[in-house]
Amino acid sequence: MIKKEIYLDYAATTPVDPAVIAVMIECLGSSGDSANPSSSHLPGRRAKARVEVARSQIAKRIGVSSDTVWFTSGATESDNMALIGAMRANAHRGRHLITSVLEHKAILDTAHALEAEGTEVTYVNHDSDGIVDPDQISEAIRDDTVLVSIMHVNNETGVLQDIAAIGQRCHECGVLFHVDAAQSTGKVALKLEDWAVDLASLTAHKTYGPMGIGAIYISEGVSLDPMIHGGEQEGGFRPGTLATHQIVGFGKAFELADPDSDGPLLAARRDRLWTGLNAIEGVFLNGHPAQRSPHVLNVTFPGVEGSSLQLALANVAISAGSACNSDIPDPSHVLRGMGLSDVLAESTLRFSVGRFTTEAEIDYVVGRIQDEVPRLRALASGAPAWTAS
Amino acid sequence: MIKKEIYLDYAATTPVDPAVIAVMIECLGSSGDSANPSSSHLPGRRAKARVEVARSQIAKRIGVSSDTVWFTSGATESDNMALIGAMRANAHRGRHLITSVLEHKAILDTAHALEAEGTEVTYVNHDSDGIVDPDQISEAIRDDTVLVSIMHVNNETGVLQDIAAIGQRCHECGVLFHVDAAQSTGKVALKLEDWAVDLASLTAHKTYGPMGIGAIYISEGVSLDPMIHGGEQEGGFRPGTLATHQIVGFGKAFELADPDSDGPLLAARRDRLWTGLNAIEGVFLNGHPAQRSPHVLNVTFPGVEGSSLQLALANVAISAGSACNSDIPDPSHVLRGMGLSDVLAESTLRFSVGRFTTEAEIDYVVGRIQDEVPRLRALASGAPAWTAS
Amino acid sequence: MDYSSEVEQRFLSPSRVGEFEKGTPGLVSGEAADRTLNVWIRFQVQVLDGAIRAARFSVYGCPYTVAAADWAAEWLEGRSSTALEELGMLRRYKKLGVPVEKLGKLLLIEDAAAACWRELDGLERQKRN
Amino acid sequence: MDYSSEVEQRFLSPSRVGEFEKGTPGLVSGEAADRTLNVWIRFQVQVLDGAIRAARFSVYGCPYTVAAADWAAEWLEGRSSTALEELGMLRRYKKLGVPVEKLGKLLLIEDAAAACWRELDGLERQKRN
Ligand SMILES: Cc1ncc(COP(=O)(O)O)c(C=O)c1O
Ligand SMILES: Cc1ncc(COP(=O)(O)O)c(C=O)c1O
Repeated sequence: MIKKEIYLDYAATTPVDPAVIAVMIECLGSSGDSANPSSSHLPGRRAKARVEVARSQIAKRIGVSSDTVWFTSGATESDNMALIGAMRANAHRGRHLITSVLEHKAILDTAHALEAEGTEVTYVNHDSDGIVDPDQISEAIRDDTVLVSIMHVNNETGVLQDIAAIGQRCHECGVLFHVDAAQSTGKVALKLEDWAVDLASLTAHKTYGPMGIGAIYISEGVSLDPMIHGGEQEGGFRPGTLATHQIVGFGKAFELADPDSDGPLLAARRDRLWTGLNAIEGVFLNGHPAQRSPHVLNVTFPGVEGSSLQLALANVAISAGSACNSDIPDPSHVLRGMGLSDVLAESTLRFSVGRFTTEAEIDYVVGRIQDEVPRLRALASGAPAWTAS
Repeated sequence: MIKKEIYLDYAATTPVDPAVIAVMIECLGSSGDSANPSSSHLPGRRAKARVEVARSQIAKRIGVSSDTVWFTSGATESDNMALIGAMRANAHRGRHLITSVLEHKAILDTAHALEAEGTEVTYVNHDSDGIVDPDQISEAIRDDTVLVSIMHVNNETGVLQDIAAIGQRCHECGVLFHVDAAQSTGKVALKLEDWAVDLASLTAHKTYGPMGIGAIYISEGVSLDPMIHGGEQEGGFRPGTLATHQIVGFGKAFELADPDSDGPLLAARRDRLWTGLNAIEGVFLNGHPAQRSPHVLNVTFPGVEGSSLQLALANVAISAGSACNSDIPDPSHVLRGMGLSDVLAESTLRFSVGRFTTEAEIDYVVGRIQDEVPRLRALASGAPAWTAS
Repeated sequence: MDYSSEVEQRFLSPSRVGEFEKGTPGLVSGEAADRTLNVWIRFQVQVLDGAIRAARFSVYGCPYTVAAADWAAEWLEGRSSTALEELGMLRRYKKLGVPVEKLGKLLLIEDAAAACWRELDGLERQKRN
Repeated sequence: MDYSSEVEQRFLSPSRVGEFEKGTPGLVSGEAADRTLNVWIRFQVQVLDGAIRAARFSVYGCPYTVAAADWAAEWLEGRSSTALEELGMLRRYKKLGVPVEKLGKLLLIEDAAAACWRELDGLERQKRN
């Protein structure tokens, strides 16, 4: 039944770029740079040298200096480190944390865990386009505020926050600023130092690097308690044997991930997709129409049950809500936060395009959806109005 | 000057087995199983299925059921999770932790961090062979003891603890028992369920799997607070996108890692090495002569400065002390705990053999050391006695 | 979600979707809905001489609901109209590979069939009077 | 450790290791040790007519110490014996690629040379008296 498979879930994870796979393989086998980068012998030093090249590739891509980038297992860990580590290390300054309701679960669940330990958390809202107003952050900042954590690109809608403006507000108030940039790299430019960002979370696997490796940017002078103990790796911030092949792949992926070249291509694919979907009666786009990353398109198909549309498009890998939440039946907190009803939130799909997405794939998917949406709507003909509003 | 490179540092990390590299590559590129295993679409489910195969391969190798194995970024993280997570979740039972002075830094540093938070820690000693007496554990257990953490195979000496006996003691007293098994897999048999182990730390990269992936075994019914928050992956114990290629490689590596076949080969290489080194005047072996893993040989060369011997053997990758500590000039806490002076601890090298070690390599290294030790001793002729005692 | 191939097939090409032509003799219909579960279902059945000759449905819901409704409609055909009163398909749905946590939604199918039965019952009372 | 190639070469084949034959004229020697630093060093130099004709050393220590001792011995040869008094090599060791944190150990080399100087000085006083 399934003729071909099309992957439009690049925001969940990307396949690893062939050039990245190549450097990873160089670090795996007996004849490769597979030693422990902490070892002082020759192969260890070779591995270490490759790790340091990767560190500077990553630093360069995000606009910071190499000695502020530390490897972790991914953005989830980095998010946890940033929030827990900064709140603990700066407890003398206060116990107030500011974040937004549209953050990733790695932030929200961590904030909840901190609340259980006595941290007070303010969750700022956003407008119906999914934008957090920097002024709202200023208003939420108190004398005992330690940290503000706002994501750059939203993983469900692709909406882009004005990090530079928020950074300036935090900087003026002497409050630390953390940015979850998991979705940004390779799609939009990052200039973390210029933007007065103190802490940032990165991950390789959303940018054609391997899964299971990420980094935390810790600006010079920022105090952070480590979460994991044991050994002196990564300046003591993050002990554990450095995963050479993962780090080297991460570095290569970030070297390749140039938003200036990838961005326009992604935007072209995404726009073609939206033009096609927009031709379907009643369909609408979620999130700000312009202030957005080029790779995500979040679309509601009123009158069509989301999981049914997903199965109807079984050979097209797309996501209902965010990938990380796909196992969870609750409608997306982000979409509800933007004013969608539960029913409409469930009638919503996230499409995300990538470096390997072709025009032919887009056209095929558009055609399929143009067929399936009317079929499913017909299946429900006569249904009450609440199923589509 | 360097004719060939010989790797005798398998206890620091192993190269990845070619069969493991092959399955990893299957999960990386566009045409591979590279989707997010949490995604509900077809490629996501395929990735998930591979993850579950890996989980059962690992469970089988350590003698537990699949639903007790959860993926982490490595043994360091697992060690931290076990200690911090079990102490926090069981605070109502007490705040006393028992471990030994010869544990890996991932345990010792975590224990220190817990002490700073109010946990009381008893560090049991071992005899001069590096063995922890199970009776000592029994004696150290108090009413408020929550957890005992003892490593299986010591990473510096290869000495093996009697986990079954310690497990029985803990079980009798109703105390949780954690085992750091990072060095054991593939070298000695593990029967964690039979041994009444409640928690165990595993890592792939010491057993021909990739760096940066590990697991924690959490026996059914054991309470553990997660350390990292966000998302429902891994039963909520360990959120974050699952690294398919890493996990699949880990599983394959553990499937291949049969101590019944690898063990005798390792022991043969190690014994050949020891026979050769033992012919050198004054040399001695550290750790119990028989109760040991077949892959590690810890040897003191009195009268030879360790870093000089290392440089003299620059084309042989060996470790002074433990790999993770190689950047740190302090002499090993494990060797000093076994009664060695600082000077002798510094005159000590750890050799570790692996699946790819050949007899020819052993013979070459023995020859080199038989040449270099006398040369370095001659260099120091006339030196005071303390340089060799 | 990992749907069984039967669920997938019935969902992708359900055989009894829609309504009968107006004026078809013996038609009764019934519907049920649950906003919290996001399910709406409507059955239309043709009952002649106390037997269900044909059944049609419309549905808004997840693939399990669509597939189960299709199965129920098929199952109803040829049976006595009393089958509507208590469809009792829940145990059968499991055979279809429907996970337990989804069964709640499928109760709506029973409810819709029961609504048909009530309409039928009402019509018959009218006739008798 | 990432040793410079000069340190590596001098360590692997030091040119002035050992002692002179007994009875060689003009020999003085001096040693220095520090247990906490794990270093022992002994110099033996041949001084004739106030000039250092040749220098030899023995050493227990890390590769930097070995290489630096070899370099110092070479440097001493041909110089006036006063060079022993204040070898002043520390700045030069940096050129050898010795990291700063290792320089402490290398002071022992200066000490051993100074001990040679003291012995020489003692001998000369004896001669004068
Ligand atoms: C915005 C955002 N933050 C954090 C994460 C978690 O990243 P990782 O999978 O590297 O743990 C993701 C994706 O899963 C994300 O989209
Ligand atoms: C006994 C032991 N425990 C823990 C670790 C840490 O493992 P990982 O490198 O997977 O974090 C190691 C090795 O580094 C080890 O030998």
